[in-house]
Amino acid sequence: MTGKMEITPQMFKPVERDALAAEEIACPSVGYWQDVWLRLKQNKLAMTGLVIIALLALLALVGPHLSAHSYDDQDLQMVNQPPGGGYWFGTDSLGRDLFTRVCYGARISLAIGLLTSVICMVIGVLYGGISGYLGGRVDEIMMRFVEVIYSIPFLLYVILLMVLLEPGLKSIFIALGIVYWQNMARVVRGQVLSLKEQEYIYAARLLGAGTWRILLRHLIPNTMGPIIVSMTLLVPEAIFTEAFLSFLGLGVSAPMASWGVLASDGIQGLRNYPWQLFFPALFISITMLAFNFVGDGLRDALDPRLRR
Amino acid sequence: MKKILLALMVLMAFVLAGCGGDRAKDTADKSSTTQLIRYNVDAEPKTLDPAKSTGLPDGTIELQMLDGLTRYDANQEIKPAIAENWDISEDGLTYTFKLRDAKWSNGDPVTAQDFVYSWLRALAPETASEYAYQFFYIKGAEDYNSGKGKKEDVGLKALDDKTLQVVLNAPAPQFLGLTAFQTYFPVNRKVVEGNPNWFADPKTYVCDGPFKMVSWEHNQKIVMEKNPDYWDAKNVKLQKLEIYLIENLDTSFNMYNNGQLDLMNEINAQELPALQGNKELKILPDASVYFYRFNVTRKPFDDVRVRKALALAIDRKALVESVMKGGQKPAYAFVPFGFKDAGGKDFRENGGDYFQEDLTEAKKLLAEAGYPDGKGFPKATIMFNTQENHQKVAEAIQQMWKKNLGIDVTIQNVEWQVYLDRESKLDYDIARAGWSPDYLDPMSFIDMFVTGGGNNQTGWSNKEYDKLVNEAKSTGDQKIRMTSMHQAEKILMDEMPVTPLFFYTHPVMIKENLKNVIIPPFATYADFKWAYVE
Amino acid sequence: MKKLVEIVNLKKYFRVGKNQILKAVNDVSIDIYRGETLGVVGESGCGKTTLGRTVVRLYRPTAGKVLYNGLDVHKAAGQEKKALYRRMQMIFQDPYASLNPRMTVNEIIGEALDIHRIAGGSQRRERIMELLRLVGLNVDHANRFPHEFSGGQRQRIGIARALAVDPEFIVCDEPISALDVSIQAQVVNLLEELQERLGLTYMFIAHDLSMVRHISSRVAVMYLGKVVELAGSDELYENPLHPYTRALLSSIPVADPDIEAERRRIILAGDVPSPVNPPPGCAFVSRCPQAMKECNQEIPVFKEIGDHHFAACHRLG
Amino acid sequence: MAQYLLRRVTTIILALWLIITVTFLIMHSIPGGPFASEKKVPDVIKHNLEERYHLNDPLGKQYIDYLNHLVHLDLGPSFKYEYRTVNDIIKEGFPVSATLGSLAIAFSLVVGLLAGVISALRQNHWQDYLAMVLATLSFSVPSFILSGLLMYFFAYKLQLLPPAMWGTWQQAILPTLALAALPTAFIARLMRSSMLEVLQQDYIKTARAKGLSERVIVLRHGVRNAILPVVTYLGFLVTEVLLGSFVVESIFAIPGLGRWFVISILNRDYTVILGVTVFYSAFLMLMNFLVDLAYVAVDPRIKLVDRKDV
Amino acid sequence: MKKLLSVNNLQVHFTTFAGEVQAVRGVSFDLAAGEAIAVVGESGCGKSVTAQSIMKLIPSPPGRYMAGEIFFNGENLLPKTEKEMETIRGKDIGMIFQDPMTSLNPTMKVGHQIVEMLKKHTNLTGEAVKRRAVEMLALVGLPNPEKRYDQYPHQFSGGMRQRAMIAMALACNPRLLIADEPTTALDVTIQAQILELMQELKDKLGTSIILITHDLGVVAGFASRVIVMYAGKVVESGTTGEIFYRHRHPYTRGLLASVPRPGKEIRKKLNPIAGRPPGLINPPRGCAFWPRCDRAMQVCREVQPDMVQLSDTHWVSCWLTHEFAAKGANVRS
Repeated sequence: MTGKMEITPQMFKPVERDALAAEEIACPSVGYWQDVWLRLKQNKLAMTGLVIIALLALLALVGPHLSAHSYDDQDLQMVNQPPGGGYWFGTDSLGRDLFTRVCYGARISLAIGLLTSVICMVIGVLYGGISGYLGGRVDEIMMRFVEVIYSIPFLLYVILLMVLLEPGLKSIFIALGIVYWQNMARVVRGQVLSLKEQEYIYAARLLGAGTWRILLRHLIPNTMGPIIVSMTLLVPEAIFTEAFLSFLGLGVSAPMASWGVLASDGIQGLRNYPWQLFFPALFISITMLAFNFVGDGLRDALDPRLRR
Repeated sequence: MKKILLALMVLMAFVLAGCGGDRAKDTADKSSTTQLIRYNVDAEPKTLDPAKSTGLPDGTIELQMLDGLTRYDANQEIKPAIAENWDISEDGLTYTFKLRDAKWSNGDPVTAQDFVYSWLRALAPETASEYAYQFFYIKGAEDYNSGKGKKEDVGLKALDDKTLQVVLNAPAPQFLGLTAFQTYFPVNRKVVEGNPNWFADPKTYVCDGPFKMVSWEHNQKIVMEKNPDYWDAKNVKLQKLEIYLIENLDTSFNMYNNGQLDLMNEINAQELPALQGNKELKILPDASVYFYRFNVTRKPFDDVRVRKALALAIDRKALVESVMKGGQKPAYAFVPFGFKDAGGKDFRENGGDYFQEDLTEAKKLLAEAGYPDGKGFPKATIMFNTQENHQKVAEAIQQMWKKNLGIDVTIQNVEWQVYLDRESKLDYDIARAGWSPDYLDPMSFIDMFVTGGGNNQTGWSNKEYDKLVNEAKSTGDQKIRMTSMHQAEKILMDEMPVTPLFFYTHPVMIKENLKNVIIPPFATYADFKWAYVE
Repeated sequence: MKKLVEIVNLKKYFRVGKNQILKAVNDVSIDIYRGETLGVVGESGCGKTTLGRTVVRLYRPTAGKVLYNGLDVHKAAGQEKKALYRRMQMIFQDPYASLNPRMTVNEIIGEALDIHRIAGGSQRRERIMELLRLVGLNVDHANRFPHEFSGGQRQRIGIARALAVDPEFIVCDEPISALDVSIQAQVVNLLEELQERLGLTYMFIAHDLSMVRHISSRVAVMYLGKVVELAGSDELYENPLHPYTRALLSSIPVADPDIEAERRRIILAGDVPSPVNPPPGCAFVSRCPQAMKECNQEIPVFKEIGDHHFAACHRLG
Repeated sequence: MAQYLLRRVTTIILALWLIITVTFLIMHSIPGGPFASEKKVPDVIKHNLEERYHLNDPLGKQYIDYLNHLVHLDLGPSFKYEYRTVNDIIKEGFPVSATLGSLAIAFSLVVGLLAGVISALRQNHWQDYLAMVLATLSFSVPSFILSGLLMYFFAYKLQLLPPAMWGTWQQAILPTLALAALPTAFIARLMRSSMLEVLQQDYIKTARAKGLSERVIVLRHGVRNAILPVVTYLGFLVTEVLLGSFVVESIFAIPGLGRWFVISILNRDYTVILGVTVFYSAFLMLMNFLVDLAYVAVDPRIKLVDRKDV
Repeated sequence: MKKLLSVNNLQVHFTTFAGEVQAVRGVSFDLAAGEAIAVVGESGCGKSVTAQSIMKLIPSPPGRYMAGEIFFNGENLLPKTEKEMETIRGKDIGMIFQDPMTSLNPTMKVGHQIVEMLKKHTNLTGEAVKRRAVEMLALVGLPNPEKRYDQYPHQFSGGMRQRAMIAMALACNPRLLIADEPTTALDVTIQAQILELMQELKDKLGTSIILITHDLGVVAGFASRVIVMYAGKVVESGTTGEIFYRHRHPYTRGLLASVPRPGKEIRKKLNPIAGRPPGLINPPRGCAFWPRCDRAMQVCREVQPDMVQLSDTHWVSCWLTHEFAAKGANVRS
């Protein structure tokens, strides 16, 4: 395979170069998250999911202003109107504009999903991080506690708790936080356990780094990947569970309505006014799909086996 | 791999295609030929021991199997049942029932001693019957129940096997009606003493009514057959009765629609508009009232002007027509239709309306109370128990007050038990409530609001009102009673510790070939004694 | 020569099951002299990495002690402890796992400077540059993340990090075994250069016997948590006494076909037994071609057999 | 092994005790009680009722009495359904729930595994996309909506299947589908990713190098190993299905334990709440335990010992 | 000697996130029956891909055979279907992989893993299959073969697993054994055992062997011929003697200089190759080694050198062998 170029003796001059030139790195510097982002961008489903989430957020923010009706404006003359005309999604049994209500529901449902996962993350990171890093007795006791908690069918408690607490957003956060934090704690602990045997942690310890420094500078930043994946998957789960609680009548208080509330209201009118179920159910499903796509995509993007 | 998948798909298709269908049609066919009615009472009965039963499902099921001294007929008239006839003493205190020759399903005769035994059993403190207070009209009953008195001092006596004598504390015209009520049903002494759990098993359930129990699948259904030993068996045409125990209204609607039910009790409001014109839909009267309580111990509801203003600013017609949609009647008084006044006419029709909706008046009252255009109105909450309709009503009213008076109230959905607890602790601002009578007399409504009454729960108290109720209770003279009650109701509506919203109806779906099903406006859902399939 | 590190009857056990004790390091005593490179060789599971980590107090020993300049390493606290961390450092095996992937090279090397408040501000930057230059890295790369570097470069970053605190003693825990052949030599050369320039003392752990011989002045051979032989590097390779050492040395493939053709290998039977509940006598007895009866019962004493040549074998003297 | 068993049993007992205590406390701190009703009963009667059910004993005594009975496996009488004991209720309700649950689990295992394997083998083909879109979809519909939709279409619109009740096999189809949808989707996704991972493993390469046919490789080497994570999921699956049955049983009017539980909370039927909670918890923990044992059976590598560094 | 295997201009590419990786960029070599050759190179040089290509084990996607042919026994394997390959894999060509810990199916008894293959490729049935499998386990020196037959891989140590792998690879008496870094994951003493075993079996069974390794030491005692690969290409090939003592390529020289010299010269300073291998997404235009080569010339940057035959067996691909280079123009000042 000789090149097309003609070979001449002149070409046989030695190449002069700096000794360090060989250490050059050709590509531009890419930080960890930049790298993840580049990877994620290649995943069409995940990007679709991101776009959907952005659109949903947009809808939640500006949606209610697009409609001429407010979410709690009743028009008892216009109950159960099908979609069309002044009501894009139709009206509910009190003559309220379903579009505005769905947009409002987006605010509540998304807030529930996001806040719950943030709450769980904070608890989980602290609990799991401490348990995993300290190890030994402390870990044993902390994990035994989680194990015990975990063996409790927690939905039972959510139901009991929701009865005990007054229905409302705050109670939903508490209830959902109670259910899901241990999952996050386990994820974080698992990560920390495997990370703390990593040599860079030993290196940091050898440099004299204290427990907090190791936790905050080394362990937690490196567990962020799986944590964020868990969080993205937690968001739809929380929305889902809230819908379930709404079905049991334990949701947010009216006239505010989450998607769950709207859907469980809608299911009663299924035979006659199917759109009352269709729209909230559609939005729940889309959100679930979007977050799942993003979560899966992130998981892939963060997967060390697929990196490099 | 593909083959397995294919096989599975075929199997699924087969399952989906092959299943079902027929079964629904099968049973539908059968119902037209046999004397069978399938009916849903919406819940598993808590017990079928009449002494201890409380809820509508319990009462309804017992009514099919047990016959008391009396029974209501289709016109809500009290008719003899086990009692062939009765005497009431002049002072209205002593009732003497003459029993007919009736038999228990095990062949024993039904005796006056059975009644004495049954009622005393219900009253015994160790039985801990919730409805024991239904007997408190009888002399010495309350003392016995509370452990203060003796069994022997209760005014109950079997003069002979077929004669029962009852002595009351005070005249009580409603007493006769109570003898048709579940708590007053007799039980067979021998059976009960032999087996304390006799009522839990169809095999041991000994009855004296039109039907007897064949099977009981918990949380599913109870099957009954005609009782051949019933004294009036010749008038019972129905051979079989299936009573379903399913809570979910959607589910029972689907079952009715699928031909698995012949009669359905409650219908979701969302279904009603589409059923307009359907011949199977019947909107029956229900002698119950839907109202809101105001907590008069709290500001600003301690001010009658505020209460009235709020009451006058509710569009009850819209509520009934757009929200409830079940043909309910807007309520401008507290006692519902369906009770006889002294003259035999309807108590409500005689009493008429006590107020009218009036926005200008409402605004004026509110301004006088210090909240012109709702300004400065304190934070207030409407509390209701978890249920679709309550929520809608609350949301509608919230909106009406906002629009009409400029008042912002929040609404709060609480679980049933929490709701009860807070209501009785007066831990609320405005609370939704409903009331249905224990017996067919306006007193069942009027005596709620006496000072300190267990069912008052508003903190409201009025001496004049208490006096009127007392007067009515201590006389057997219907005229005086009714007049006092009309007067009391007027006071109640003037003071407005509660504001009535509407009188309930009872929408049912009933197949057109069912005849003579009696659906009374209170106490039980339905009586199938005379029912038959055409 | 002056003793810098004294390892005295060091034991490090792990509990694996209820009655299962993994004796990773089982009664090891070695002295390390200032300025020397002590090679530690052995097959996987022989406890050499555990030994290294215990010496620099990453593990708490089960028994025994480690003296650094006469100071008990594991009892040091407060200022003493902090000072110790500046004297002893470690270079790790896996160039991918030994650098925090979320930190730039700057932060990785700078961390030590921050912890010990060695340098701040522009001094800090200069010090980092200096360290990078020292290990032959391009200073422009200070703001890059570890994953942008090759294995050899990452190992250099690890070395720079260890050097940031000006240590005297460095435990090199298989620093080259994860690298390609051509890169291994680069790192070994760097380590040698640094030793010369900075007067470092190394404990060089490896399973590559020829590299160990190349870099070490003395070599300790470990088997199942014990040191079976210890001698000057040439002495050990030319005159191995312990049967295990002999077999081990004969097993090394030599990159020279002529030598290979003539060499007679001692092929050991079987595998290295598990360090969990090791046999009661000599650890090597199960594979030893010359085992005697007493090898099964008695633990051979680790004693000086030749001049500065120690071994633990019943066959020897 | 013995140590492992001991640890598991202590954990279970500890958890049960915690469950009982917490439930007991929550239950008694929730407003209301088994005998509250809209029509207030006279105090005399309330007293009689409380006397009879020992509700006027100090809470501590009630608690200890309960534990005492529990040790003798007596869960007490229902306060609300006075003719029945909690043991009766469990005896009747559980087999129904268990049947429904087993059907749902069987369905989700068969369909989920199949779908997962197929989409892994046909990665990035239409079969894969179809299976995964379906899986994600059924992942995205809350069970009460799905139940409602199933009943609406199959029972109300098409009148193919009975809408509710329990007893015939036709009646089991809709609730099984409603209950199985989510786990099926989950298993399909799990199996797919696990299968994809297993197919990357060296021993699959070995199997290929041995000249085995693709079918044998997939079934004998792939599925067998890929199923391991699914086995771990079985514990969650049982939980999921049992808890899911709350909704499904209520909607389809199935006399299972889940429906009893929901009813008992609304009724404040203390003994039933406690009894069912304890039973469920014990059952779930037992199932998780069995799953762990099963895991050992499927994966010869796992031994039942705890590994701890000291 | 008869050619058993002949690889001509093999090119394999992989599609990855970052781009198209040209893993093998035109590899050619021959193998005679009964011969043992070694393919040497650092990680990522394409040696494993080449080895797996012979069995057509490269998963597609992401891998693709871009060009070339692989003649085995006179038949080109590349166009063959999976079904056809199944009859060759295991039967005519056996293979051992690097990591014995992961190469055996963890949930299947070792004996069964051998049996399933025997059943596929031989007519043996029932007891005979089992006997053959036990025989093989005994042949590779596993003590207690009957017991080992019924054990799971996790009950084997690393060395024993590799023995089992060899037993499996040789069970059907293949004519060619490809050993892909068979001892890299093993300890020195175990490595010696395995190498000796392979040597022994080769002599006993007459199997040809391709040994893939990065360890020149292993090569020295084992192979008769060595192929040195760099960046997806063969840079030099020759008999063991030629490669170790008469190498012409600077990379071969660098590799040898990176290992400590045996014997007394052990203390001599190592002479490493600077830099690191190039990425194969955009390989250098000219000789892939030029950026690291201390004798690189202008031409090396521009043009890929041809394979030059130096003797019957010795080939090299380097501009230094060009007549112009010999004139001394390349001597550094």
